[in-house]
Amino acid sequence: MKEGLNFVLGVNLIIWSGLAFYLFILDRKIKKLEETSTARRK
Amino acid sequence: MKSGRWITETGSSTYLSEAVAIWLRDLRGEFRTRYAVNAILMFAVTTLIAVSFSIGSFRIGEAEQPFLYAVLLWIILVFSALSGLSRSFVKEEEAGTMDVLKLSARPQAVFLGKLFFNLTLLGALELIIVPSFILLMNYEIKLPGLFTAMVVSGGIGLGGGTTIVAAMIAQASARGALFSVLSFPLLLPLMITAIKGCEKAAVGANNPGWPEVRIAVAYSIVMIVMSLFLFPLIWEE
Amino acid sequence: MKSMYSLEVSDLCKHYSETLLFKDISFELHPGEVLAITGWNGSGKSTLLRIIAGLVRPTTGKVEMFFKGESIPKESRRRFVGMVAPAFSLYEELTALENLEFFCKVRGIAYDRKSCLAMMERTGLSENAHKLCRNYSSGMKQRLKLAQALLHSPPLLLLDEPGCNLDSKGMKIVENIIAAQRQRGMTVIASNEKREVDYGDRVINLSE
Amino acid sequence: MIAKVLLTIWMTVIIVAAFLYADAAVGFPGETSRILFFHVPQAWVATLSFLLSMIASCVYLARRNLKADYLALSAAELGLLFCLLATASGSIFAKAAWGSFWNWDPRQTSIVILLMIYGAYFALRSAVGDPEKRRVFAAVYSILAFVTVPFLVFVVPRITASLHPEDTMNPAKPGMDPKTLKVFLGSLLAYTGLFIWILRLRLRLLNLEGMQEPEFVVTEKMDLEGEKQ
Repeated sequence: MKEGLNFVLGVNLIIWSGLAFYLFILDRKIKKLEETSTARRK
Repeated sequence: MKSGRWITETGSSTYLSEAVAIWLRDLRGEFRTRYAVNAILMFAVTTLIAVSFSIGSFRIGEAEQPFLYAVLLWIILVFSALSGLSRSFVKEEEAGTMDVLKLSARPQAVFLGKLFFNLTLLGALELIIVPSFILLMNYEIKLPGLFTAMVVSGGIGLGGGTTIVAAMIAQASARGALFSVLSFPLLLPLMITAIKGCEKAAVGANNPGWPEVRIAVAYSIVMIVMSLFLFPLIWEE
Repeated sequence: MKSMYSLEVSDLCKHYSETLLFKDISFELHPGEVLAITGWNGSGKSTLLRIIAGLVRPTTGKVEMFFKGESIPKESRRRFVGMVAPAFSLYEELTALENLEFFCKVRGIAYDRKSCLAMMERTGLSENAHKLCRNYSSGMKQRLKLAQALLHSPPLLLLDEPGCNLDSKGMKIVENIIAAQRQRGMTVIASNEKREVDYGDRVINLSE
Repeated sequence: MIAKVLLTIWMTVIIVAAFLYADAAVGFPGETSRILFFHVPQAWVATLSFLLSMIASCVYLARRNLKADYLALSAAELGLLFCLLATASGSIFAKAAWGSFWNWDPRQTSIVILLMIYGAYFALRSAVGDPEKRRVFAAVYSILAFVTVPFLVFVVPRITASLHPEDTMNPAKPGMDPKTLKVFLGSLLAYTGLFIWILRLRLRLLNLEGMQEPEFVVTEKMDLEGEKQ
């Protein structure tokens, strides 16, 4: 029973790290967009 | 023109009298064009026939009959209402009379007038469909008093919940489908309550204080009061 | 009578998502004055009138009506405004008199047949007061719209292309209405026809 | 920035704890109850975002500032996402615990009705062209829908429960021994943090879109300039 859990845990961790990584990339992309747009606006 | 009668004071007539004027105008217009009545009654009668023909009173056992028939009755009532209740606003928009109405009547009066009109339509729908449903399916009801109260309060809830939605979709595109999609989630609590109430009435379960009817009345009051506050926002640009 | 009513429009601007209709429209109007608004099709003449009537919200700027110096709240402005526009239409399934009766009641004016019939007389519709509007010609419908707009003798009359679909007799009626309104109220006319623009003491061109 | 890193670590801790640290609740076959560490917070976030969307709608109707509408829209979008997640994880749990993906247990009915309300909200938003009207109608609808939620929460469970006599124990709160409670509350916190993180990203995106509109006279009322985040 236990090793079944480890497998599910592993899958969850992979999904979560992928999601977190994606969110960080999004964060940087939006920050860049914000800088270019505020620069253009000045 | 006689001496110019300036309208100086603002509220010279009550909301109710203006609402009644709109209600009577709608009734007169509806009597002549039968625009909404046809839609609702056609839908209701065809579904009723289809249901009674396919299921009939013999196929369902005594035990399930009260509950299942209550569900079928309310499905017919709700979806017939959804097929026609938006007409009064949609027609105003399509005919171009909405702007003139916006310029002459107060939003609350328009809402009340249209609500009364919708309730009249629902009253007619229930007067025709409910008795014929009971006859066609020979639906045995032990507590007719509770049953009527449930049907009436359910009908008022139906009108209360959908009138403001009708006003919104009349000013949007893709009107027909949108009306059911928007109204259905709002009507679900009412529908579930009404089904439960009708089932209890049919079975004759002792049911002190008619809780379902009180829930339906509470629902109607809440929706109508909320709509009175929100209607001016969607009525005026 | 002079300062009984006034209309103040201050730096109005309206845009629809991308297109900018008009900018910085300001004027004042007092009883006895007629203002004409002209401009190419799509320059926002009708929208400007709808904003003044309170049907549409401007992007920026303000429209205010005063009665004896006090500002009239927007919700009750409609009792002081009568409007006629091509996009409007009345209830086809009712007769002319039923329409007027409805608009009297819904505006909270005591409905009396005599004054409605007199209004029909004034707009030359008295002989078919009892016919359904569905059978009216577009000219007759336009005259009924004029009758409806004048029912509550509004201090501010907004006419969007009043003469459309009207024959010469109809135009005569419009002239009388504008002349009568000049005696006791304010008028704003939106049109491209020279004849109607000439009614105005002042002209604002939206597409300068 | 640090907050986001902390949140990532915190969520990882929660995932590990959910499987290794906490033990499965009694009364459920095998380890199936563990999904509740994820299913219930998802449902919680879906309801929370619906409430937030309604409040933002009220603010928009009162002050008509664009920011409030952006918040209402993004909260509704996230609410829909988490509502879908909750429905999925709910039915997986139902399959494992009761053998059928869907049996209209009161919890499932309420989540589905919430899903329908979101669906209707976005159907309305896409059906109205004029931006001003679209925002007002969407706001009005989310308030109207919110008013029916209390009826759902009190009416549906009481009535549907009795409609299904074989309704088993309500799985909302597994046996709350201290260990499970700690992990459960931690997960609730993690999911709320995640919700806020994505919400802020979505808001900044909407602001960027907002700025693309052509230069026209901008009133003080409609302040499109994003104030410093």
